[in-house]
Amino acid sequence: AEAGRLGLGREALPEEVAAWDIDIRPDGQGLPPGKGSVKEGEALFLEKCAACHGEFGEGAARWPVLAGGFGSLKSAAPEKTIGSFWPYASTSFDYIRRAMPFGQAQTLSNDEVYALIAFLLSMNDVVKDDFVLSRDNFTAVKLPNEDAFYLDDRETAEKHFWRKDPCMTACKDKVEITGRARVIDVTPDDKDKSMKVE
Amino acid sequence: AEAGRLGLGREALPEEVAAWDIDIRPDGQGLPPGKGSVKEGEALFLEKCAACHGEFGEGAARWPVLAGGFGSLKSAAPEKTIGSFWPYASTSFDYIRRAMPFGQAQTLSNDEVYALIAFLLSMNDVVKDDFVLSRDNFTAVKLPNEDAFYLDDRETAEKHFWRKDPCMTACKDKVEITGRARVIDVTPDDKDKSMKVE
Amino acid sequence: IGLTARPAAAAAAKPDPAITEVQDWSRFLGEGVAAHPYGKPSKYEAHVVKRDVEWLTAGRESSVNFTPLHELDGIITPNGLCFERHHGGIAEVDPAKHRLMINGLVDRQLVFTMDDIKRMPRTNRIYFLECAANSGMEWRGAQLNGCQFTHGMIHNVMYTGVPLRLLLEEAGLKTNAKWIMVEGGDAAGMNRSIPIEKALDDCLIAFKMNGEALRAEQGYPLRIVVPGWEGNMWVKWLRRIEVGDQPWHAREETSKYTDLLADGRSRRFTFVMDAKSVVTNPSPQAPLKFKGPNVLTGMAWSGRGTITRVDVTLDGGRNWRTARLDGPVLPRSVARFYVDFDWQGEELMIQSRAMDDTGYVQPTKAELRAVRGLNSIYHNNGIQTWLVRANGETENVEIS
Amino acid sequence: IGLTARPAAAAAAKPDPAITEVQDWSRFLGEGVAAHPYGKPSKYEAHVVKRDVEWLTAGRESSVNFTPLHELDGIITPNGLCFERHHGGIAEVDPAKHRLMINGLVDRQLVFTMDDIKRMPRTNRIYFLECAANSGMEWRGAQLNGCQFTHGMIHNVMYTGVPLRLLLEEAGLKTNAKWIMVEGGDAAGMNRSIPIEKALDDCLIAFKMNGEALRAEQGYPLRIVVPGWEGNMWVKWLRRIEVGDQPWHAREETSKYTDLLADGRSRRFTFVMDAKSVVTNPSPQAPLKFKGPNVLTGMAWSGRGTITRVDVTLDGGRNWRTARLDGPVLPRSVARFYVDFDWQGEELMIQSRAMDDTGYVQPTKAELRAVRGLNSIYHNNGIQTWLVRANGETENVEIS
Ligand code: HEC
Ligand code: HEC
Ligand SMILES: [Ca+2]
Ligand SMILES: [Ca+2]
Ligand SMILES: [Ca+2]
Ligand SMILES: [Ca+2]
Ligand SMILES: [Ca+2]
Ligand SMILES: [Ca+2]
Ligand SMILES: [Co+2]
Ligand SMILES: [Co+2]
Repeated sequence: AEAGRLGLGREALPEEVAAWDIDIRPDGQGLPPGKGSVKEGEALFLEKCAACHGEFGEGAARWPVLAGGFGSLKSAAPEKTIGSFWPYASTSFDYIRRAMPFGQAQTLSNDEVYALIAFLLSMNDVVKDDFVLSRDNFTAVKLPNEDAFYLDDRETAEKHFWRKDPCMTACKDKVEITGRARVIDVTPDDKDKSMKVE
Repeated sequence: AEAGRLGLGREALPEEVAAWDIDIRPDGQGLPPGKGSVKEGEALFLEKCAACHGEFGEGAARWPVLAGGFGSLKSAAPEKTIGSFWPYASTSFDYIRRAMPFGQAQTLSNDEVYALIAFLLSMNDVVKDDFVLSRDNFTAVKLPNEDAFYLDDRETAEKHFWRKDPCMTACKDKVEITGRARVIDVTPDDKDKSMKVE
Repeated sequence: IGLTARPAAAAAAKPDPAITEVQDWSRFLGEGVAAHPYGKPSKYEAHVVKRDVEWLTAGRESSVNFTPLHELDGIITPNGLCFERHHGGIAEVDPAKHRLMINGLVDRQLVFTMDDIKRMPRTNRIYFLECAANSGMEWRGAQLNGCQFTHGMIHNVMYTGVPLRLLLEEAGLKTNAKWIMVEGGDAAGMNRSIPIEKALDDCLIAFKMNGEALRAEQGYPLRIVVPGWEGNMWVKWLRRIEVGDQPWHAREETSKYTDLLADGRSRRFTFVMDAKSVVTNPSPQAPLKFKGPNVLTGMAWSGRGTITRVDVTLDGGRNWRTARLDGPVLPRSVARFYVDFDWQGEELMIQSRAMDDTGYVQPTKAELRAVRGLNSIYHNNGIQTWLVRANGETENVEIS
Repeated sequence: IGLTARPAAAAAAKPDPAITEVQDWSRFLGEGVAAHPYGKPSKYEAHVVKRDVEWLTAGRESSVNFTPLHELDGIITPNGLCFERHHGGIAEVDPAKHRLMINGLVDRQLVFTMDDIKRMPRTNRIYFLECAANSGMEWRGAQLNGCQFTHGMIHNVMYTGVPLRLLLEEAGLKTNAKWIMVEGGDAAGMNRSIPIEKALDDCLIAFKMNGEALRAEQGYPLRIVVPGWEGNMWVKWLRRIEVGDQPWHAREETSKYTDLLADGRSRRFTFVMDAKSVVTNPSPQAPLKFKGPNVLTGMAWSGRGTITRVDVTLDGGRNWRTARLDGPVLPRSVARFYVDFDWQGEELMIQSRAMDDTGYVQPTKAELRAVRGLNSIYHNNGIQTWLVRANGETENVEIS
């Protein structure tokens, strides 16, 4: 609606868009020039990432696990890593470049990000140890779990949650307690006297 | 609605009602036993009140004026005192007992309040200097301005403020500025930089 | 002030370092989730505070401060910025020791704890509270340069409370019950008389504001809410309700909160707050800074009912346009209005005019003075004028 | 706990010293009007705070804290108690240096200052923001004893902001514009994809919450409001909007905020928050303390529209009654409900069941697990059960 414009704001300069336009899409849109090898990535990872994520991406303490977890998704303890869960490798570029290392965001060069991803892909058995990742071959990388994602289907798969006249009286015979939070006892309660009910 | 009662709260004990039931009405309801003279009141006033209200109730600094102001109500500087403005003497008992001396509320004895009011009435020329105020003669005291009060009559006196279709276009010819706050310059502005517009 | 007359979507001369340089907050971690168990505004908002006017009162314990209306929007006043009026300072009442007594013309004189009150059916309502003295300094002419000072004795809050009617029914009203007196537990023992019809209609005994407990300066743990009626009646730190057959003529309804007219006589029991409005932006504390598109906004309210319309003039009342009312428009609540306008540096004389569903139209100051003279102090709901000069500076003025 | 079974309006044994002794606050002056230019809660409310659960996260800069729902009432969450979720700590952004860029598939790539945004037409709306992970710890069974922890990742606030549609129109959308990506200026550079239909429908670019500026932890000076959709999408410290023809599949919409089902497959783009409710009182942090009349209250909300009804059971779902909805009931806002009930010390199993104007009925946890299994983490809107024992103590339980 050209006529309805207020004329507020100003045109962004190319340098400004370039500075902030750091997002990467699965189709490769946004990928900067550059490249990096698994080997380079390993060195960088040990230096800048392993303290939190473990030497092999296995996660230190409670920090995120980045590799492994294959076949765990149906188990009682799914491990959702780049290899076992993520649908697209592009996500790792988009995320690592903008957010990692945690507390030192946006300090990595493009080559460093390519190398780190090459290393993470190798830790996840997606590429070989001599792999060199670059803008050119990036979109050729496919992650194993991509096809397991599908669009929100709640309106059909959960159609039975739309219902008329839910039961109001004598809806069940007897009721049994099947679980109690107090058994697990993980609620923080030190600070709040009002929570001490015993 | 007896049936609709929740049964919350408990009956107040007589001592409890007595402790809090400190209000006084123009008809004398609530007046406690006791008495006090103008002379006693003067001494008390000098001791406990004059620092703020002046020796004769004329008000120290910007603290409230309690006496005088007769005939000022139509002027550009009305002085609203117990004598010039207040409709009922009972108000002074109700108020002084609950709120004065400022910062030492509810410390006066009943006799002291009677005496202080006797003094204030004499400062306002409502009673003679030898007057003794007591529960018995309290409601006989009439304040001069009582009849000047009437009930809110905005719905009749200001009926013209209810109107259909106020003017929307070409409502006046010219507009002149008749007053400016900046001339008076009493707005606090030291702390608020956003208010400095020059 | 420096006025920026910025052409539409003009290019910047060189890249903006705010964009091309990585800011600290985009690189380094900020404070974590345990830093502020109860939050506070950003340090960049330190100027958004209640302010008092020292010369107004002899001391600060019986005094008032003012809500920065020009910094707010929408219809909710955040609790930290609700103006304060106390008569003996802020009572810091221990809720475990707080009691509410009902005595007088009732079948049972009762004492309630806070626990008792919280076990009664409750309701939530958004209401404005305006001090009857709001704009009182302006009766004789334009005095204070800022809507915070001319109109800042108002706030608008969602209250949670028990209908007073339920409490009175617990006690059981005698047939001659005609008035109640409400009394605070503060050092002023604040007390006011309220007709029984109002008490049984829409008054609430409130213990929460905007979701959380009342603030101490707003009457914690208990205050009465008297919708549409003057703020002084909304007794804080409420400790007692006496039921009677007559009004009490307490100090705050005789010496104060009576309206002295030009003939020397005075109206009493002027409880309801008439329809009123004010443009909060632009205003003296919020001048215009840019030519081109600008947002004019303000608030309107009526103690008699619901705001139905607000008109705004930019030329001192020659021509008016109807403003856009936005957001929930509720009875006895502030309503928010907007006029999106274009400004090219011409002098403006801005006014707003509120109307309510009783047909009341906010009067001009001249119309008000014609009835009431200059000595009323209270209930000044006259139309406010802001003069915007060519440089954007905005002043409180009066016009013909 | 000691239970008080108090007969109706019983007499006290002896006069209550809270009444017969003059309290300090009724005698001595409290603090004056200059004491708290920006106010804070009474010292007696120090326990009403956001709380975090340390074992949940590796550190506190990417973590969450929880709103004390059991201490609140009505529908407004006060700003000091709005739960926080950040991924790189609280960004303390200087508003003078904050910029909003729109780039991508637009006619003009634009940069806005905060001043620019505040000159655009704005509106005010009350919306809930619920984290998709709210109640996420409860997928496998009852875990946390307190609605603050089971349901406290929600707040409900009145926002002031510019319709996103207006900003996109300023830039001019290309015909192939299908998605936008919103990005924060924080150290996590938080980014999410939003379909263009939603962007043009009801999203706001907000700069105020509950009347005042956004709090730093809520995105000061700018956040996007995505009504009814999961909180993670409401990007804070909003610095950029890119318009594109496809979604981005950012980390927060692939690695996180996708819903892993029992068959190992995952739903993505599960944006809308289903209808949900919780009883906030009684609850584990707010046990019953008295026999006799009591107030049961809670909140209900639906991202699909407006709450139409809430049913409550006290006997574990055998019998239900329809609760009283109170206060404004607005689309994509929390609604408040009450059941005033009498308790004589019997064991209670309390549940609430929300319905919205699309006909959706909040499912039981069993019904939800039957479709989704136990690994979903997000979007747990199953019916919550509180067990009230004879002594009033209240527990988080699951029942058959
Ligand atoms: C100081 C600790 C720390 C360091 C060092 C660190 N990370 Fe992280 N990383 C985190 C945390 C914490 C998160 C999760 C943040 C969140 O969820 O908001 C994370 C998340 C990630 C994720 C996403 C995990 C997922 O499952 O979604 C990736 C990928 C990642 N980091 C890669 C890296 C790389 C590569 C480096 C080094 C260049 C690095 N990290 C350095 C703490 C760290
Ligand atoms: C420390 C200062 C101070 C002292 C001492 C003091 N007062 Fe006051 N008095 C005030 C202030 C301040 C007010 C107004 C309070 C308000 O408006 O909330 C006031 C108000 C009054 C009023 C009402 C005035 C009006 O016009 O409404 C009366 C009557 C009064 N005082 C009587 C007394 C008496 C009698 C004493 C002594 C027993 C006393 N005061 C001691 C400060 C003081
Ligand atoms: Ca891009
Ligand atoms: Ca390998
Ligand atoms: Ca424990
Ligand atoms: Ca009495
Ligand atoms: Ca005399
Ligand atoms: Ca000055
Ligand atoms: Co009045
Ligand atoms: Co989702």
